[in-house]
Amino acid sequence: MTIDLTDTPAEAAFRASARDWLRAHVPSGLPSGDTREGFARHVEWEEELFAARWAVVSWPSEYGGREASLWEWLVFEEEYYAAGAPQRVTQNGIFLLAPTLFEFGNPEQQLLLPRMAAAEDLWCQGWSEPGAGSDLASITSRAERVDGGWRINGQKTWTTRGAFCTHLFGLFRTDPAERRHKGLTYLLVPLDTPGVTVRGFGRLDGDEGFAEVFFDDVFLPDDAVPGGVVLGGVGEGWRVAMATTGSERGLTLRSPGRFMAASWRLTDLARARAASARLRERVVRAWLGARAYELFTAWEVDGLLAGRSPGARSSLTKLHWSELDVALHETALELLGPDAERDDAWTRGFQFSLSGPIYAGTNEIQRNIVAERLLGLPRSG
Amino acid sequence: MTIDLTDTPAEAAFRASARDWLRAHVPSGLPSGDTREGFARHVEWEEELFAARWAVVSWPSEYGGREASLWEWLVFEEEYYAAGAPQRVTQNGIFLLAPTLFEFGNPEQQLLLPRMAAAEDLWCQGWSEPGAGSDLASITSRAERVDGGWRINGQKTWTTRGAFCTHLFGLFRTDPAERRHKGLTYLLVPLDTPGVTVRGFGRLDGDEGFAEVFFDDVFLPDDAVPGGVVLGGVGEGWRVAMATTGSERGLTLRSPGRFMAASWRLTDLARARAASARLRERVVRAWLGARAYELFTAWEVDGLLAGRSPGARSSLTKLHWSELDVALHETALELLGPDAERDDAWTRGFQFSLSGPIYAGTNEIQRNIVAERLLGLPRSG
Amino acid sequence: MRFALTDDQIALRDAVREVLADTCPPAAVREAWAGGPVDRVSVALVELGLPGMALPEKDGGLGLSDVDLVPVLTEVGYAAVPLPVAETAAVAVPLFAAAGVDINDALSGVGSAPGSALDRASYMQGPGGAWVAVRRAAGPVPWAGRASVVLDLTGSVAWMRPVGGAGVSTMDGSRAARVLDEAPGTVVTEDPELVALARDRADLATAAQLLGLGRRMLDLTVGYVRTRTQFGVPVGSFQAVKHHLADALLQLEFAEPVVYAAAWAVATGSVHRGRDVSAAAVLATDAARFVARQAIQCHGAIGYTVEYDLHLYAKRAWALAATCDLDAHLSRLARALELEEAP
Amino acid sequence: MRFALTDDQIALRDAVREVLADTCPPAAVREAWAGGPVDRVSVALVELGLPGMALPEKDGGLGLSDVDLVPVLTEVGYAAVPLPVAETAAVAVPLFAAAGVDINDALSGVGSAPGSALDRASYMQGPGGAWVAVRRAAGPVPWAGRASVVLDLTGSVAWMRPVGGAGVSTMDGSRAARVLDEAPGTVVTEDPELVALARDRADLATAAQLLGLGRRMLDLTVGYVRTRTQFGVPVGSFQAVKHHLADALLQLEFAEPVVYAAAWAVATGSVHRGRDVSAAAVLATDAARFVARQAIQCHGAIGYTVEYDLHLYAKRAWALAATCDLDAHLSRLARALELEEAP
Repeated sequence: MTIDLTDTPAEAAFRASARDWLRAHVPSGLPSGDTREGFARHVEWEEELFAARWAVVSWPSEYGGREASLWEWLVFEEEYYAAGAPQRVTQNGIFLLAPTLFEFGNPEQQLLLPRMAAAEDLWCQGWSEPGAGSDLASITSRAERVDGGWRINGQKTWTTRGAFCTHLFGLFRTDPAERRHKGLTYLLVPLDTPGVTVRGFGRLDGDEGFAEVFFDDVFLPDDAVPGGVVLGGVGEGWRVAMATTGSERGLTLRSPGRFMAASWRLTDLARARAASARLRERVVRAWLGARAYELFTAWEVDGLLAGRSPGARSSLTKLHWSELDVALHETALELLGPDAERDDAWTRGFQFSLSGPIYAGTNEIQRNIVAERLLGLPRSG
Repeated sequence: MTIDLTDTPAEAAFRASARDWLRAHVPSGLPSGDTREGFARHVEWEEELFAARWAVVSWPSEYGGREASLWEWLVFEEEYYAAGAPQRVTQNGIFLLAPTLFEFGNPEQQLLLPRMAAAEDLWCQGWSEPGAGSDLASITSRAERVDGGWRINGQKTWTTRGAFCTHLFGLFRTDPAERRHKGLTYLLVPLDTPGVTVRGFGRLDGDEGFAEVFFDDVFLPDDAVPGGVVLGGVGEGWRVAMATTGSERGLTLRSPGRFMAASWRLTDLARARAASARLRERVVRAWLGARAYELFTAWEVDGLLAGRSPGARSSLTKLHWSELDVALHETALELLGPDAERDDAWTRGFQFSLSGPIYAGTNEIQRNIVAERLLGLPRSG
Repeated sequence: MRFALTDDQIALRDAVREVLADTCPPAAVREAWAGGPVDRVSVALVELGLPGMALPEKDGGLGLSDVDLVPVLTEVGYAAVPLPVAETAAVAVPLFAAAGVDINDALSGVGSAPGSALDRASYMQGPGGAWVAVRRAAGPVPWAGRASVVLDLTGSVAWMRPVGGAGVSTMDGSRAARVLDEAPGTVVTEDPELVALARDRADLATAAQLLGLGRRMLDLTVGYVRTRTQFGVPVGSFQAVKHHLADALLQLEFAEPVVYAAAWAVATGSVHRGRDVSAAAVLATDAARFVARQAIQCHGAIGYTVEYDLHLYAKRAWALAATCDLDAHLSRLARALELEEAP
Repeated sequence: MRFALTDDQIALRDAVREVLADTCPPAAVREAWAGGPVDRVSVALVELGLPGMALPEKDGGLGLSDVDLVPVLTEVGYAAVPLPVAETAAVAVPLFAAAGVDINDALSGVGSAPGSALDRASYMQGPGGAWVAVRRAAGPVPWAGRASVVLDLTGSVAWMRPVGGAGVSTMDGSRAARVLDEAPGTVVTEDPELVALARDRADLATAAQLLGLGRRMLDLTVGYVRTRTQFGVPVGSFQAVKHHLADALLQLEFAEPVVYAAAWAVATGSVHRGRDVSAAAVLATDAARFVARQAIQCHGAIGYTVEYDLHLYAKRAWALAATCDLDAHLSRLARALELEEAP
């Protein structure tokens, strides 16, 4: 362990390789991936990424990856966003489900991994319910054990891009006698199972980026996915779902490269708009926030490599990037002046940024976690 | 009721009269009133103010006032601070105790008012205790009924300028069987009563501005002050103490004139230091905060005159001025640059400003009050 | 000093509030987003006399001052009325009157104005068609799709321009913005003082609406967090939520008197007019943006959807805030405080 | 990429922490405020070799790099050591060495230096007297009352000046500032690059100390709110207190790696040295000020007294923050991001 912020020769070679490929292939002007038409275009891009083995660089070769180290993953993300490449519509699968599959999936279930990376299966998440947002443990959607499978009733909501996906992973209550975190099971559900209805609805930025998913007496056969629909054991859902939140996943949810690229775009905008001294300071601070995020992440990566679990430190990560994203876009809107009324990438990005402090555990809950688990303050209140 | 932000002829005359007198009499370069020597100099200034009937302009003539309206009081405060006049070391008496005496005092007790205004009696407050800060209802200092008076044991703390005062007003538990807000009595206590020990201690800004007051088997005779030591009835202390917090007192604790004068001093500092664009914006915002405070107060005054009690709206007032005072001084420190390490009026003012969000009910508690009483959000949590 | 609304001001505000509650519920704003008709609220507001409310009564107006307009425009903001009420009543009509332009002549000379047969008073009270869009900057002109004419205040000369042009997608779809066609206009006035006054009135009217929008967002949020439960208790019982919303109220409450003081400065021709209008613009813009942020955060995911009403008001607030040139206002304040030289 | 402390760096940090816990408790800082002796901590730090830690081992130093110094100076900040450790070890000694100035000659030539009989290595390890104050701006010079000499970096030429002069009251009484006498100095170097490097090192060393001070204030506050009760529960169980302190930790955690990256840039002579040092200075200054504010607020009244220890660390933080020229750093960053032209 030491400090050396230059690429190793291997990292430099990896960077050059990624950069060259991205320069030659990144599409420009894709419509938003949160519309039906745009989603299809993004899926094509995912197929192209996968074919060139850039879809999941940190995965094993046999699943389409390059066995990249975490450092190389950071390099890839930096180059990916610096090249102006599109958002990843496969991200709920590859960043949220995949780590859990790697840890808890049986060998057959792990065959889902390359299909997911290749965008053959498109996964959405089914955590939230109308009555269970921040308070995830109050889930009421039920899966009842029946002969050869599960009978599911209930409703999920806020399912990102659910209307365009093929599969859902989520938590369902399988033991109605248990309350809160107990009696939940992590299930894998093809969305074409009879009785499942998906209804897309509009997000603040105008895209149909959310869906409600209704389960109306759905029979989910045990073999609806290879290796079985239960991931990690009946009644073990909470533990399975949470196990990877404090691991790499906390780092990989939003990569620093994404914000660094956005902050450079902001400096371009500031130059184009001849920013006032007041706004130049805010641009500098947005860049500083992205830079701090990049360095903090590197710090955490070395911690992970040394075997320290980030645990509740992933809440620090989430607080920082989500607040940064809002501040960065607020600054962009001020730079745009009256043009901030237009419907464009910056104004949509601003509205999208406001979901950051809400989703994946509101920032109020993240601050509770930081205070209680990192500072040791007493619970409740 | 209408909007007219100019002085009436009467207000203009009152303003001119105050301004003329202050120009001729305001002393310059008084040492801090929170040191023993400075306090004595401030008492002389109070005597001079009283002699000229400028000490308590809104009070009845017979108590040394001028029967000034609330508008005239605002005018006086504006002129007072614009003239660079000293802080009021009598303020705990005239702004905190006096409204309660006017409302609950018997005629004999009200004879304390002119003595207080003339700085003959110097009053400090005895609310807080080592175990009862924000949670005032957990007071444990006891006053036990004995023949001809009260037997007092316990300790008060954070008594502003207590080491230099002659009298204390405060809450004491007179019915040990009752808990929380019940069984408290509002008592008036001469500090030279045997068994009372006052120990001054240092504030962040270096002045000996606080005191602890120890009551060691003190016998407080009923006639220790004219009209009796109990203000407003035995066991009624909480109601008596709180009755005036939501009235004028919320408005008069810190007058707008004080912050307006400070914000103009800040603009002088900014010019002298050739402030950067970044700091000019902060100076503008400090002035805006003072201006908003001035106008908000005027708005509340007309509400009061129309018979509406400000009630919990006094929490808005306190939140605003206390946050403004910190921001204003933080800006001054940035303008001073390396000179902000010096011990001077601005750096002391900065440190003093940090007490604003803490004292008289922390800002956390004020925000709870605003949310619960003005917005109607549910209690607790 | 006197600083309170008159009984008349309160009565008019309450009347406007009642009419808007009836004719401009969230569903009406939503319909306007979809390009639907806005006749019902338009007719109701014309019947109340709002378009010409700043005209003298002898000219068919209500004889209201800039101060009187603030509570009305706050209600217009509260309801997110999908019409250029503020632009028409607080900016265009007073400018036309001051410039000696006959309003019917003005409106009939360009674009889709509804003919010149009506006299001024009856025109302003006619059923719809009485609305004027105001252009403050290059780019699409908000409300052009709902107005008879565009008042162009981008330069030192005020122009009247036709509303023709292509519709364009903006953040607040109910504002019916258009990219104007190239077409000749007519001069309203070449007096730079009148143009500057009109611009200050536009900023003041924006500030008043932002106060109302802030109130609406706060009301919606308070209503939501009182009933929505998480972890077995109402969301509004969490201290973090309480403090977010207390801070939101704080900002609105301290911006409001500053907006009234600015209106008084405009109405009385105070030497501090520019300073006071800028103070109002800065504080109302900051407050509305802050409230929008807290409102969305405290709602959680539902506040982030277009099926819920909050976004109608948040987007109007962001759109109006975008028209507020904070750099210019802060500079004007800095000059007024003698921190900067005039440019 | 590698971004973690080495085992040696951790071992040194822990050793310094242990020595300071013993020799520089709050009581020692308090005594320094009163003008009392600081010998115990001074001797302990000289014994550890801290004054000369950046010198090569062959010259009697510890051969440490700018990166190695950060954890040490963070501990110095944590303890609010009442001596110019950072100024001496991270700024003056490296500049003397780079300028080819013999340290003993330099120190013996002026003021109250302890004689020239010692060789460089033994001088730097001698019992006290090895401390150098650094002047960055006009006005009183912090630490002059605890140093042998003043290194003057106010211009493009670095000077050595005598420490004689009158003591002066400052916000942090333990810093023993003086208004220097008018007296001739000697030139250390006329190389503007070396002077600029020394200034960057001073900013970096300040940032490292501010991180430590932030930690100390946060630790004190966490300890207090876990035990202090109000309304029958620990103050630290209130969500508002939790969120204040979570935000404080957040700022410290994100400033820390930026400070290490700046140290790496200085150590390696990176082209981004200026940018990275300014980034560290801005974030560490903001973080320390923010933590001080939250710490005082969460303590309530007790945090506001001089009898409690918090003020020792808050005042050191404010004093160090005052030496950070935020305008200059923000401008340097704006130039690095090509938002501004060079002046």
